[in-house]
Amino acid sequence: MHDFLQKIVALPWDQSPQWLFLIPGLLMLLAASAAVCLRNLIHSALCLVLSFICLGVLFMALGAEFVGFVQLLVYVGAVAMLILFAILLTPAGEVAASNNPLKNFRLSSALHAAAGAAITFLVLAGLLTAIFFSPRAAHAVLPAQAAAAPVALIGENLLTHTLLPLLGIAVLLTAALVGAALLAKEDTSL
Amino acid sequence: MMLQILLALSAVLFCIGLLAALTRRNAIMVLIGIELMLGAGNLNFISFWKFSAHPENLTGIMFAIFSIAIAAAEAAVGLAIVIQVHRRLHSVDVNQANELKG
Amino acid sequence: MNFLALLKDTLFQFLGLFKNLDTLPVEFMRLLREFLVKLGALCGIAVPQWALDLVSSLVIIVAILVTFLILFALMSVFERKLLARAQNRYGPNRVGPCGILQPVADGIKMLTKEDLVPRAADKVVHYLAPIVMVAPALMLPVILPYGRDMVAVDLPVGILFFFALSAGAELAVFMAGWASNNKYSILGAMRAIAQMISYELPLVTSALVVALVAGSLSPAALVAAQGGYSFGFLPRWFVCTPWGFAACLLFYIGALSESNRCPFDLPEGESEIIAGHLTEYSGFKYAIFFMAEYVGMFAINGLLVTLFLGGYQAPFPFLEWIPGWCWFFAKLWAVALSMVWVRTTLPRFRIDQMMLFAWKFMLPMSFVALLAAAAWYYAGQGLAGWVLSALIVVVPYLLLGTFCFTRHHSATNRRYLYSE
Amino acid sequence: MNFPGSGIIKGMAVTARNIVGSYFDRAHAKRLTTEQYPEERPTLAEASRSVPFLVYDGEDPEKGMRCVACKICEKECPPQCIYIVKDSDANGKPILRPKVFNIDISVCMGCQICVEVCPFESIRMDNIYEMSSYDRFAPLVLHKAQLLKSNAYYHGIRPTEATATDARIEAGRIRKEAALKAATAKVAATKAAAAAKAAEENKPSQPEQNA
Repeated sequence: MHDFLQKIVALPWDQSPQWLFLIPGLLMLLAASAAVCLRNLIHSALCLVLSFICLGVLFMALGAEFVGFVQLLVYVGAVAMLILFAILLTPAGEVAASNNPLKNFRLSSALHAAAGAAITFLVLAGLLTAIFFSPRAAHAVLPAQAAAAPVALIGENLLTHTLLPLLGIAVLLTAALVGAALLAKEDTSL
Repeated sequence: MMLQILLALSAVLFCIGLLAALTRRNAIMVLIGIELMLGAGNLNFISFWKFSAHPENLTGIMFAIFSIAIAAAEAAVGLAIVIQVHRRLHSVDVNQANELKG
Repeated sequence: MNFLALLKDTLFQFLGLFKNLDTLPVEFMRLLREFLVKLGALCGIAVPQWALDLVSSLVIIVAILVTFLILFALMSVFERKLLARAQNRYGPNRVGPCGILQPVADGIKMLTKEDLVPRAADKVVHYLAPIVMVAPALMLPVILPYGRDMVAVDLPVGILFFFALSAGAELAVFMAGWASNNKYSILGAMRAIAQMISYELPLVTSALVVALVAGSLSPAALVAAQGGYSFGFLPRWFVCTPWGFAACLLFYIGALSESNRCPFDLPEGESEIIAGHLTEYSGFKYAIFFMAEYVGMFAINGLLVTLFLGGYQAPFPFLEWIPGWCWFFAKLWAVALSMVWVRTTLPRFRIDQMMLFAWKFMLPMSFVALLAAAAWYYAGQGLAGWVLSALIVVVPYLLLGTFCFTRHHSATNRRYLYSE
Repeated sequence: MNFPGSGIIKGMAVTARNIVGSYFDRAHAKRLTTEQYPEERPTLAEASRSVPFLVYDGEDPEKGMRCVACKICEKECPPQCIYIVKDSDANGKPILRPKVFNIDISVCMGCQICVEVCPFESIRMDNIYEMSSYDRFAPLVLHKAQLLKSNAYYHGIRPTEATATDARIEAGRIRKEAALKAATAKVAATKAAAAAKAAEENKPSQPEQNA
């Protein structure tokens, strides 16, 4: 008993192994696949949220806490809510159509789906080949000093090196806000 | 090896998004696919930043922040368009929005 | 040295800690770690760092959870008593002395009730919604500094953490409303989300005002920046400056809205939509929603205290002998009870008024507060800064209040988007 | 002072006055109108009513019972919550007294029609209100023994009405006695008249005889 306790205590519990980030990563992939495959739109949006949360956790695990929390704030708090709202405001979409797949079956759409799947498969194969056979990726090592992104440094960067893009983003977001409001207005004469 | 795994994760995520964008007919599902692809891009930015020679430059972080902001704008405008399309065609099927077809 | 001697020794040291109440919790944690190391030595095991961290984290987690659950229980009875008193009633006074044990009775009632799930409900989402609601709410209090060096997790992005997690509440409300498969539920959820998204903007912006002046997103650093006294008597709390006062009020209103409290309780407006997203919940799940709402409210009040009311800082120099954590909780109660006071006074908004207020008053005013804070920062924080920032805040306030919110304006062109 | 938001401050002052006032006001008892029910009983208005009961006169419920089992209330009761069985003596001859008188108060709606139709001022409305029980059926059917309550009790819960009833009964009794007297007198008179007539019938012969 005593020896066993000592052995347990001596294990390197505090040094998390490098593959630990695979847990949120794989969960993210699982949730994303569910989001794509599920028939119920709300379910797939909720799975999308789970996948975004996992992505945020992955960012935090990689040392980018600020980006991780921004990811949670923007995607879970805003984008996912927008999607859920849009699903509720556009009723009887795919859900009704999918009740009877045979009735809605069309050759063109089947070909369409097959072509899409083929393209996706090709892209995936290309990407994975590039990733696993590229010498630079294989030999990438963690830099000596651990990567960290303190908030103060990010703020300073935003207002010095990337000031122009920041202004651009500000204009873009304003334009998007006005545009979205205009588009969604009911009696717009487009 | 860790970088490769991260990149592979992001590649698979990207392809899941691509699959949704290419095969699903519902416009909202297409938007969900695009969001997934943007997320995969962000993951690439962060992992390249993590493994860059000068992480203190924060280039990847900056890119990721901007990309998140753009994704938010894109979602807002995209969903507004979806709602407008639904109002006109009473459907969110992207194949039915073909009024401009000659 | 045997076990009993160690225990006795530690106990005496523990009693000795009561000489300085201010540092008592921090010193207690140190003592606990020392005790564990000595205990390990007694058993012949070298206690590693991670085990100490694990134990102390667990102790802190339990302490925070218990504190907030007690706050929740007390709040539920004090709220009812105050509401009753404002209406010249007694309020709960049956269970225990002066009704103080009412939450126990409520809890027993809630837990023994039947847990109903509608047949047409989406079972999985209906089950998950309370969990999604309560998990972030219980995680929120960890970043608050309760006293000097008493912060569980000193995150450099603490404020961001707080707002990122409160997004979970929106998701949970939506899940609850949609999964119930009930018109009232979905209406309540839609209202709740529209309200939360609208009020999150002024809420975050008014928190940003403080971050702008203090130059940090870490709650502990923000409280530390509010120590001391300007002009010799006025505490350097951010609420005691013109911009801080404006931002504090905005944050307070935003907090009322985020925690779905009157006058922003449209999502659960009993007279209109039964209980909104909670309509189809009963028993334990309802209790969990209720608890999450109250814990979330206390957490956001704690953030308000941290950001504007000087956290654990004493208001006057001659009161500094009172421990910092006492000040924190006193302020927390003051803010929480003031929310009850507001609840007794103000009637519920109509939905168009609520949206109008968010977008046409709160948002511009929070930008004005941001501007005022910048003016204060660059005017050197002296008398010139006071006058300048006060002007920047007061003039737009009067203009907005006079021209934007006349009765005539809010009564025309009313349209109900979701009730047609 | 009128500025944007001043209305909120005024409203807050009102509620604050009430909160503080409910604790420290001199007219404390008058201000908090809640009755602390199990300790403080409400004083019921004289006209308040819940379920019917049966009035008896004097000391003994069985002897003083006013009810004669006429069953009018049973017939008139809209929800039909009254059940009456007539009593009979050893020979099977019915007597004017109920053997069973049940009222199902879970069905009774307190309409007071039974009271209005009762010709004997026997059934009256009670004002009891703690009638809850753990069973829905048996305890909510009141039997004769539970229903019978003294006239003194009736005077206790609604004095005005009871006095009026007593006066009415008394008047009825007096009228009855008078009627009885009159009837007796009438009978006597009729008898006398008949006797006189008979006498007269017997008489004519006599005058004839006399004549």
